[in-house]
Amino acid sequence: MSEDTAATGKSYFTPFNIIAGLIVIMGLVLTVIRFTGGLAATTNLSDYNPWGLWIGFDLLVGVALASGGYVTSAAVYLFGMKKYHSALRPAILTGFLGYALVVLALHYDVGRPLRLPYPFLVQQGTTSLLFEVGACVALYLTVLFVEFTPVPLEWLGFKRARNLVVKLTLLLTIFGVVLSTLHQSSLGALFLIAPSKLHPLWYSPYLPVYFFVSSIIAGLSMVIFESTLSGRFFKHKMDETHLAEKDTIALGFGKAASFVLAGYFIVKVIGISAGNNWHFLQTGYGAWFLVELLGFVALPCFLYAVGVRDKNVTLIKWTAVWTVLGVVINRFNVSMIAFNWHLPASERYFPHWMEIGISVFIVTVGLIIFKFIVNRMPILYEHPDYKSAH
Amino acid sequence: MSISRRKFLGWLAAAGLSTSVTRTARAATTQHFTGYPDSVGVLFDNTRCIGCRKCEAGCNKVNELAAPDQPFDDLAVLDNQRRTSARSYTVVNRYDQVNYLKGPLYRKIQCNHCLEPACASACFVRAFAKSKIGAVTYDETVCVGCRYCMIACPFEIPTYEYDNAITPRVMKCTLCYPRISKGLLPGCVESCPTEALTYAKREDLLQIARERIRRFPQRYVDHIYGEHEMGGTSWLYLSAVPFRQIGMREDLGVTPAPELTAGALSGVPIVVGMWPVLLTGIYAISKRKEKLASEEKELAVTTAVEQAEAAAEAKLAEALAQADEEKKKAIDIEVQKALEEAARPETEEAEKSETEEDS
Amino acid sequence: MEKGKSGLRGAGIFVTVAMISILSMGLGVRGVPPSSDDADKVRADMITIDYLKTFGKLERPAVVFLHDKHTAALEKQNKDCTTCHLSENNRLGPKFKRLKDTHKTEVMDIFHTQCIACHRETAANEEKSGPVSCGDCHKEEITIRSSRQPMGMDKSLHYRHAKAHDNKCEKCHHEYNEQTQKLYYQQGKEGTCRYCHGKTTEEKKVSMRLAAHLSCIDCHRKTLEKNQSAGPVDCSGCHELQEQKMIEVVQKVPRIKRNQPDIVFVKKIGSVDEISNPKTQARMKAVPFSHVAHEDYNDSCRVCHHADLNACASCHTLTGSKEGEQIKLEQAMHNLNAEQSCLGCHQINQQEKQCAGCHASLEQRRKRGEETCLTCHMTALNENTGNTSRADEKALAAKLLDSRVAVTASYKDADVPEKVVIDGLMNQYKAVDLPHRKIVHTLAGNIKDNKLANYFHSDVGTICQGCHHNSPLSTQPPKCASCHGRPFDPDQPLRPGLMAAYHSQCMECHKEMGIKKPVATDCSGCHKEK
Amino acid sequence: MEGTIHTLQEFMFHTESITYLIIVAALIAITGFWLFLNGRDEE
Repeated sequence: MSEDTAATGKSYFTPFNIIAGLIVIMGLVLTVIRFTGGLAATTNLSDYNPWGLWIGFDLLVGVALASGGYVTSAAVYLFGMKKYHSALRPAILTGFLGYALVVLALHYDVGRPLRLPYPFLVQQGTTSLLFEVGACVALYLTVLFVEFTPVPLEWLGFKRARNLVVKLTLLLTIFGVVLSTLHQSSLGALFLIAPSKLHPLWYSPYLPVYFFVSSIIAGLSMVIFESTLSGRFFKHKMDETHLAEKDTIALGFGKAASFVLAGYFIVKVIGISAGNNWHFLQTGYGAWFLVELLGFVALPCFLYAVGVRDKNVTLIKWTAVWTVLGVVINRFNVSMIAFNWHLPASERYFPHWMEIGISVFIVTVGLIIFKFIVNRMPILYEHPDYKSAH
Repeated sequence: MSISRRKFLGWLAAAGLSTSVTRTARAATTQHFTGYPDSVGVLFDNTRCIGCRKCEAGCNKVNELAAPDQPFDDLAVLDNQRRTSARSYTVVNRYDQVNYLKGPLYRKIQCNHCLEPACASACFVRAFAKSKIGAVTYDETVCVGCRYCMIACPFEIPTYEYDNAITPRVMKCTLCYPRISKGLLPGCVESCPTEALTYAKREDLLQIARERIRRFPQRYVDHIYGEHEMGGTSWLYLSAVPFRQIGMREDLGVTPAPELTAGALSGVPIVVGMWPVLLTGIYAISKRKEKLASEEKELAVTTAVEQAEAAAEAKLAEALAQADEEKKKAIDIEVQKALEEAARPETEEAEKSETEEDS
Repeated sequence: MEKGKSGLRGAGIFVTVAMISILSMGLGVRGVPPSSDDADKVRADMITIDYLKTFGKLERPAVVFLHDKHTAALEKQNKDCTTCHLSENNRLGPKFKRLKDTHKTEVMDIFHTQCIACHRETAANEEKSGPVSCGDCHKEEITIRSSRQPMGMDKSLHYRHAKAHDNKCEKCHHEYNEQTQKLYYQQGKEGTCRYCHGKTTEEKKVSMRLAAHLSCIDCHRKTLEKNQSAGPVDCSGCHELQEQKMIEVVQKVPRIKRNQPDIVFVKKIGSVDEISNPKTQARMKAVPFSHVAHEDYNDSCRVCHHADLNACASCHTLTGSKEGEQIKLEQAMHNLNAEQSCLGCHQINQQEKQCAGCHASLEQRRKRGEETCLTCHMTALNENTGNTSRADEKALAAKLLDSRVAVTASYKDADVPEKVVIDGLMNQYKAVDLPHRKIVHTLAGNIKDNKLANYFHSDVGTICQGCHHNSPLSTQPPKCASCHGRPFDPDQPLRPGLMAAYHSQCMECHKEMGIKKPVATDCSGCHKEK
Repeated sequence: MEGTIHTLQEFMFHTESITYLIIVAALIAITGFWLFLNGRDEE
């Protein structure tokens, strides 16, 4: 704890702080409006479009992008890829924050947030995939929290507690992967019940598989993306191992992402043929589908490969960004763009600016907390007292 | 057909699991459900509907819903297509261009009360339930407001009180569950002047519908909407024109909603069962790899050390051997010397003694 | 690093390829928007050019061709049909720039080269022209719908043609001689073209469609060339509903002479002793039939004579025959689903406004074994007259038809309540005064000139059955409430409740008879507010 | 007919509920079993 706040110290009026501050203020105002005026006051949701940005972005995208946690911990602890160890803590931290924020966002979207525990405490709708998602998210959030606790414990210097938790690592990791597999896929499975509303090109019995696989892709890419950012903004926080491993991580994860993308591409194509939806490719939706498939799956797959072959870390980093964007687009397609495609334009959904505002607000809160923690706790460096504790 | 049911076991009744599971499962393998026997329904016959909106009024009254913007006798409302809303469980739409010879046709929209409700399948607090009498009921005391039911419903029926900030509810036709369980008619049926709505047991309704088609083949299209759609609905429809022309989807298929998610759900236990095994396996393998690696290392080290020692000893031994070799030489020389020393005085003595004798 | 460059180049290529494919798809989506003027139009002159089907599966979507647009365009350049149609023994062939479909590529080239050439040429002369690129003719989705109406020769049209050709039947009517393989004319064997010319062209026998277009248009064209007035030569002239209505109709058309009877018995054809032979004779009483009257009711012989102009019984014998496709005389006369049969046609007549009010809500079925049969089946031929000569028979038939009362009988006004008060179930409205007698008079009045109706409503009280159904004829029919009570009685699932019975009876009838007022939804139109 | 299942929805609710119970039990059990399995590895 000797080294700290060197960066954040001094003036608190860094551009980041100012902008963040403004957004937070806006967010608080919108929050008030939401919980006094109801959904109607803040959203464009309608009886035709019960789910909007807060599900499409905050839930679907949020969960997908937070999958770095389980991907990395699986890689390091289960597949024994120790060399990626330095990616672990940031990944888990973002994962934890991600899920926490998802839950926060749900409080905005759901009609009666105080009843969120009802599915577990009052009545269990076990035939609902949403029940399964809820259960897994709740459990996984706890798992992530526990996985994360060593960090603050080290920070606060509670040796014994910290070591106890570390003992649980393997168990937690396996639980983490199981739970993630379940709810990542189930988020896709949510839409299985609406074949008459989701465009055939996106609807497929394989939806769960697609969501799961793409979550791995998102996880890998996010880790690369994060390490880039941290490398940019928190260099001073990183110890030499972290600095050293930065590029190894990019290369390794890039390679993995590339290959998973390849697999993803294949199953997507199989999906088309399984539903015999080729003819839809000629329509406007088909074109958009191809943009997603070729532009955001095949292309990054190839670019990653090139980047890895040429040890071109910059290319990999940019591809990571592109891939993450692709996953976002995919989630938007399933939940909003290709959903209710049969409705006339007048009935279609476009988010209200306040919805966007809330989403931005929540992301910002995430960033702030991330910054706070990284600046204080041993995320990007190993705590001197626990050198090579893994 | 139907199968013996065990009440849902409490969280602690794990003991009883095995038996009940096996039973249900065996029965389930050849499973086909036909819904509650003697459940009621309503048959809508659009050759009889005159578009008077009396059903809307009746519904609004018995369900004590908010008053509409235009009064119910204002038929100008029919000029635009409407859907159910939080303030109206049912609406009637007019379709002009469908059979220009006989004038416009009308269609009543409300919850179809599926035999296998998608909303019930989707709800994660079981707020929706298919009641024995046929109505799909909604329990607002548990509803969290996730609106997944609205996503799931293929007929786009459930609506939400978006403008209610504190206690919003999902709003949808209840088939007047409280009334019909008292033996009364649903509000809309009761107020229909022409019996365009027929209330009876679903089985009977199917018979009635078939008979109407048989008697007046040229009046109806030969299809009873709701007999099979989405696994069958408690509301049934007869029409003079193909149903798509009166805005009803004919592409919904006959698969009951729960079946759509059954596959995904059945994946869950498999993942939970197999993943730990798989993952631990992988873990074990990678661990073992490490172990082997480290062992090899150790071995290498020890052997190296031994060799070094051996070499050292050999050298030492050699050195020693050489050493006492030289010692021996040195001793011999000394001995020689000593011997020679000893020999010389004797002769001198002898010489001396000789000389002493002569004198 | 050399490798790196190559890799990046590869990526670049990949991107471009991907994007191009996407764009091309995007284009494929929108295609080229159809030129505004014929987008989503309905046209009678729509021809689908898919001749290549004869050579196997089409490689591209068939081309939609608007014939009148082209003739119009050609006229502007004062060109005529011969620009596109070659003539064969001084008659224009139906095909474009050729006489027969010889070979796939050949036909294809004819279309491609000729069409495009002309389009180019026209465009060159600064005139509005057709497409020259594949996708603009071979379109996936077709924005034009065909409004083509079938065309036929009715009495009036036939009369006008006969007059124009001063009754030279041979101008159109012909037979085919197998030996000489030539067309020739034979008096007294004229029939509708369709008797020989079917849906599709068989060898030595062109399809009706082709025959009509070859002969009619050719004749019209030549007549026009002589600056005489003639029928249409363009598609819409014959096949557009609006233009069909503009065709002049001669009201009083003299009978077409084709040695048909005036009044006869519908019965088995055969030698006299055949008829009197108990084995082969008709058991059912014979039906006198006024051929001359029915000629009046219908506007072409084809309405009944679907295969030839001989007597029905010559093919549809009592026990069925091969040439009658085993359809027995009984079926031929009574089949409700065949519009050529007596009952079939009569039932179609029940859809007339003045009949439909009652008949629309009556289940349509034959009331077998009822005295209604005897309305037509009037006499047993050979029981009174052993075996009579044809002449006597005809006389008898005529006599019987005269004897038949053709007037709708209803009770005398005294027995018909002037008004009926419906006060069965009142809650929000007052009782309804039903103008009962007025209704009866209207119903009866509507059909008083309808001979068919009059024959079948001649029993007193039959007409009342429209409303007072399911009970014997009587001046004191049971009250509605004696059958109709509370709705949805599980024991009578098909019987409406009282309110619905009232409403549907009034409303359905008004709807069918096209009575605009009161509107069904206007409650106070019948019910006084309380 | 009390005590019989008439709809697929009901049937699935019944089975799924039990399944979830089993899952929870299983997760705990398998962990324990893993420990048991490796209990003797130390010596």
